[in-house]
Amino acid sequence: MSATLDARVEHGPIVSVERFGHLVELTARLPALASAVRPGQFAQLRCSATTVPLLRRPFSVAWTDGDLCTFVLDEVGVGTRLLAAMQPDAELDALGPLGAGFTVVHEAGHAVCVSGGVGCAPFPLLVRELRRAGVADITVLNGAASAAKLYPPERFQRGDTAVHVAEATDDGSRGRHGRVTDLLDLAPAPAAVYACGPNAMLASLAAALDSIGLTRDTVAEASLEAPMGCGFGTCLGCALPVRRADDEAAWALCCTDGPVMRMRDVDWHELSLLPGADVA
Amino acid sequence: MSATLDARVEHGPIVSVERFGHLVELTARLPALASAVRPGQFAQLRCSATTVPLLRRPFSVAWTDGDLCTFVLDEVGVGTRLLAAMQPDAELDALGPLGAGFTVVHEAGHAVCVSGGVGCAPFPLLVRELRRAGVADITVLNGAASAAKLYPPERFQRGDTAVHVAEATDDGSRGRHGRVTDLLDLAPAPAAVYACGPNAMLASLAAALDSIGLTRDTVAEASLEAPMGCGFGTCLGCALPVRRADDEAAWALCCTDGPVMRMRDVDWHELSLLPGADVA
Amino acid sequence: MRVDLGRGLALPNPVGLASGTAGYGFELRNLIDLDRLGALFTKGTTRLSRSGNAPPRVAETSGGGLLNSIGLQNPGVEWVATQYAPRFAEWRVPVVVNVAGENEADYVHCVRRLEGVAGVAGIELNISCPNIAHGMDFGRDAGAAARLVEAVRAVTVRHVMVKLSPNVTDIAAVARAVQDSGADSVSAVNTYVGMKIHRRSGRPVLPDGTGGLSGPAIQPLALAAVAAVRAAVTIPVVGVGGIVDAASANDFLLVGAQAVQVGTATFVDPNTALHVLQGITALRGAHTVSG
Amino acid sequence: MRVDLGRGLALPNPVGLASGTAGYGFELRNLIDLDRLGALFTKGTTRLSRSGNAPPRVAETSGGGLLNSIGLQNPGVEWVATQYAPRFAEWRVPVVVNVAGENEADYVHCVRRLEGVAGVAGIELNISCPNIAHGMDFGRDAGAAARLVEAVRAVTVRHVMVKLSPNVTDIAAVARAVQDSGADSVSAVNTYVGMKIHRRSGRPVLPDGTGGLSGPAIQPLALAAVAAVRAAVTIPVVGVGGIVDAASANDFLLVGAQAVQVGTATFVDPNTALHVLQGITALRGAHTVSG
Ligand SMILES: Cc1cc2nc3c(=O)[nH]c(=O)nc-3n(C[C@H](O)[C@H](O)[C@H](O)COP(=O)(O)OP(=O)(O)OC[C@H]3O[C@@H](n4cnc5c(N)ncnc54)[C@H](O)[C@@H]3O)c2cc1C
Ligand SMILES: Cc1cc2nc3c(=O)[nH]c(=O)nc-3n(C[C@H](O)[C@H](O)[C@H](O)COP(=O)(O)OP(=O)(O)OC[C@H]3O[C@@H](n4cnc5c(N)ncnc54)[C@H](O)[C@@H]3O)c2cc1C
Ligand SMILES: Cc1cc2nc3c(=O)[nH]c(=O)nc-3n(C[C@H](O)[C@H](O)[C@H](O)COP(=O)(O)O)c2cc1C
Ligand SMILES: Cc1cc2nc3c(=O)[nH]c(=O)nc-3n(C[C@H](O)[C@H](O)[C@H](O)COP(=O)(O)O)c2cc1C
Ligand code: FES
Ligand code: FES
Repeated sequence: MSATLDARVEHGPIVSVERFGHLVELTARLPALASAVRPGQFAQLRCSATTVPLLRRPFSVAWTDGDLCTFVLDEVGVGTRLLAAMQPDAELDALGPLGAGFTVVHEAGHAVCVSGGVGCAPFPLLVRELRRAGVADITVLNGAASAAKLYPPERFQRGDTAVHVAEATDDGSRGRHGRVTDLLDLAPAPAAVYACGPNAMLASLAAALDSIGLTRDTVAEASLEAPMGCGFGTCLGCALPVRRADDEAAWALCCTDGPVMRMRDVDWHELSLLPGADVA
Repeated sequence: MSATLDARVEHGPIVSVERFGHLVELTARLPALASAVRPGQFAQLRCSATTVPLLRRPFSVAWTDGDLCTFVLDEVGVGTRLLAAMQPDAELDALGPLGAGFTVVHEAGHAVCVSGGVGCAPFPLLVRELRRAGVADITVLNGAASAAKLYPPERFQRGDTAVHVAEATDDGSRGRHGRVTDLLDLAPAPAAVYACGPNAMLASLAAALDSIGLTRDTVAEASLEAPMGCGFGTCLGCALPVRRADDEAAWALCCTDGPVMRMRDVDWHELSLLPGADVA
Repeated sequence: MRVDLGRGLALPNPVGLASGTAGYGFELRNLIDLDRLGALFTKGTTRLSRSGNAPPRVAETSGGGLLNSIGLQNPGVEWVATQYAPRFAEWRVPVVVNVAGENEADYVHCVRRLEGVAGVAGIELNISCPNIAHGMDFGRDAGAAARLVEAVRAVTVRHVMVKLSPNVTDIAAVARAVQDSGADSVSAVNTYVGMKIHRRSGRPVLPDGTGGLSGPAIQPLALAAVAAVRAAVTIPVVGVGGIVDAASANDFLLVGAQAVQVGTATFVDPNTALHVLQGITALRGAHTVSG
Repeated sequence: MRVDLGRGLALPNPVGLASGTAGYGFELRNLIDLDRLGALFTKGTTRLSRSGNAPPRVAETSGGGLLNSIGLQNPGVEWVATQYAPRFAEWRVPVVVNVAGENEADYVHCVRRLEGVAGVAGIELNISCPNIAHGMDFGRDAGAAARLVEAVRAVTVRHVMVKLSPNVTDIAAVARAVQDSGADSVSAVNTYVGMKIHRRSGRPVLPDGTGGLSGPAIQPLALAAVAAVRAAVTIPVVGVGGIVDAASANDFLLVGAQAVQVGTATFVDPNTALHVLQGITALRGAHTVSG
């Protein structure tokens, strides 16, 4: 049984829809969500007023500003396309905040956020909270397939000069030509590593961190994805393979045990054998 | 087997959405439909890009102007609500023209159109074609539940002083207090009677005309409704009860034998026993 | 893309129009280029003409489905043989006549009447109509289905495809039974028994209470049924149920169907089957290149 | 609005939460006022704890459905009896424990273990789970179902509701069989066997190939099944399948169900069952006034 949920269904008007290359930023007035959400938590958004598509879709809360919540979307299927097509004043139906967020380290020297593609989404909020918690220095390693899928550096920094962004693209269209994990050398000896992105990226990051040999107390967390039935722990649909303390294989629920998990708890090998969250 | 279809699927942008009380006028650029449609024919409109609602919905073409087609809608369910919520520039997907239209009498003295509620829809186009065919004088008897559901008289007349409109409402909020059939005395000895509206109204009109004793050559036609699977004669879903020439009971297809039928061919009693086109 | 289903039934490509959703082709020919399709499966045809059920005959369900209760309105096999078949003979698209009945004699009469008639490319034995008395008697009982197929087999040298009902505990058993008694192929599935309530009256919308559910709502069910049938028989399987586009059609080919039929989606867009054909041709091209 | 289903199971109102869509209530209690509902049907509970199937376990289908293959992940009947039931006992909402198994001994063990345990309002016998080995063996065979119910009947004085499988030729026959062997009520339906293909890989999404289809897509099918069951038995019938709002729930009451369960729609909006309750209360009010 997981922590008490303070989630609720909330309806609020969309106030803006912005595009950054292939990514879409949707901002809506959702006061309860805005005041309760912690970095790394997500909301389940309805994409249509009809029963098709049926289920809500999970999205990290990327930013809050007063009563407003911002989401960053990549249009990959029917649900995200419908959301991205919403117009200001249309009503957004959100259920949240849901899930376990990132561990916000306090007063630490250096934190690193590793983002792959739309995995950028939880980081603006996390960066803000890390800085509020007294973290001196933050590096965001931001990778994507191409420049059009790179979230702009200003969205992580928001004018804060203690936040550094390094970029990499698979096709070399912006930043270093290569994988985001190739940028790890730019962030030596972090007090905490936070990651979000495709499973393959997370797995190679986990391997890289293992070879660096982080101490057991270093915070090293990743936000994972699974197809979700409910988002609040009742359907048991979002199982992810983990290793328990006794190294036994087990399932954890992405929606309530996660989406943020300690990287050393995830069974990356098992995960790589699964078809992935994208089940369309 | 019915007449050759010149229908096709056509996509065109919406150019305007206007409201008249409870009724909505949707105008879209559909050149093929605009050039081919005859009064009383309909188009099957898609209401959503997803599979819910699944089927197209049938709507009379109310007006054409160059490349433009206008539809008049009453928001009664999910499909009409989605259509009414469409915005200019959104793409309308229409299949048409479909069905048998009204018989446009030529060079006649006086024609009467009897409209109930959103049954107004086919008449603007019919009135125009009757006038073009040399009909001297046209009376539209327009009835509805209340003023908010009465289509404005100017939309039938379009500035033509030979077109007269008389109104009735069930609640007396505009025009004569009563049924549209109560207005029949305003239109004596017509050369043609055209009707569109709820089944009960059409049945009582048919009874009234019987008692007046129209000759067998007087054109007396009604546009009927049935739930439609396809709209083009293949599903056999839109059966309506008719009497054949030998007075045998039979089914006719609303979409290809109709929607416009000779009033004397319809089996009004059988029709009254059915639950109606609204099967939600 | 040619698909040889055996015993003289070869389709130019794997995409056909499902029985009851394309009539006898005459209306659709005015709307689309029917001759580009793989097959046309006609409306269910019976010994005598039938005027069909009382309306309402169709009702949409909120979950992406269509309920119908047409009741096999059709002009009868004699009319089809004498008036329609000569026209079919002039078309490029193979026309398979869907045959229905209330008892063995009905089916045998129809199949015998169509024997040797030019324009008829094959027979689809509809043992799965939920909308007439005894329409599913054969489709829901493997033994009865087998006896019927045997009787029909005795009067025709043509390709006999048997259209299976999904309203059974074990569709694979029925498929095996009809294969063993001489069916050349099976098509799966016909509609699922469903009901809709008229909310104003509180009574069922359809006059018989229930009707047959089709459309995208049933695609995952039809797919599971076709996979089960595929695993049970060696004869060709034709997949049908809820296809709306190339991807949903290709699903059936991926689970081992040799061909597909597009039904309800034709009502929504008469071009659907042509789009499906184009789409799966492209998909195959892609697979050939990448594989 | 109280509904007495007999043998000690009285629901404060006719709207419950379906098994497997509300867990054991703990998560949902944080989101909604569970105590206003008519009943909570727990996740399928087995003799020993089960860790469930490999992911992916859920997949949406394009026609308004959800496929699941959870595989009865649950902590086992002992845990439920000792850790959960005492908490249920403090709730106002009646908690009916859904019991599943692979053989008669499993079921009998679970039902016996729950006998006399405070907090358990009744038993729902799940003979219709498509996602475990032998999960539907009982639900698809009237004789086997009857023998199981008899065995369970012998070890409990509690209300036994039997959850029927719709994946059968004749659901009415199974309903009659379980009534005759001592079931106090039946719930219908569990999920329909369905499949989804992962379009990138061309293979089924769910690890076992098939899963159970629920959601609005199946509502017309569930409704027809409930109507057929209603006509076949005299014991109370609980309708379940594709309810999304008061109207779709009321359909089941109109065809004769005494109560309903809301399943998949709770995932979409945890308040659905409360909205349904409010809506049917209003509908009943309207009918009382107008009737
Ligand atoms: C905790 C969490 C947070 C997320 N945050 C974001 C975010 O901030 N921005 C963003 O763009 N995306 C995010 N995603 C992924 C996002 O939920 C999917 O892209 C989205 O569900 C796809 O829906 P669709 O209808 O467009 O795609 P389709 O492929 O049509 O969806 C079909 C089904 O697959 C599921 N699905 C598809 N892709 C994913 C995926 N990657 N993860 C989980 N389920 C998936 C859908 O929910 C749906 O049930 C997040 C996922 C999770 C689990
Ligand atoms: C030939 C013809 C011409 C029509 N012209 C117009 C018009 O110009 N303007 C207008 O507002 N309405 C017109 N209608 C009625 C219109 O088609 C229905 O109001 C519309 O289909 C309702 O759809 P819905 O989704 O909003 O309602 P719902 O009640 O949710 O629809 C559920 C189902 O019932 C069917 N249905 C419901 N009401 C009717 C109806 N009255 N007739 C036929 N099927 C129905 C729908 O098509 C759908 O399949 C016409 C109907 C026909 C047959
Ligand atoms: C209106 C309608 C009429 C049908 N008539 C027949 C028929 O006469 N014979 C038959 O075998 N199947 C008939 N069917 C079933 C279809 O051929 C097909 O098996 C079913 O609709 C599932 O496919 P779909 O979901 O693509 O429509 C009919 C279906 C519909 C919707
Ligand atoms: C994720 C999920 C898990 C389920 N688990 C069970 C279960 O453990 N026991 C059971 O009897 N039914 C189970 N069901 C079936 C539901 O109780 C219900 O019968 C079915 O989903 C149809 O209702 P719906 O369409 O409202 O969801 C489950 C359904 C879903 C979607
Ligand atoms: S999504 Fe339902 S339990 Fe996680
Ligand atoms: S609506 Fe299909 S035949 Fe008329």
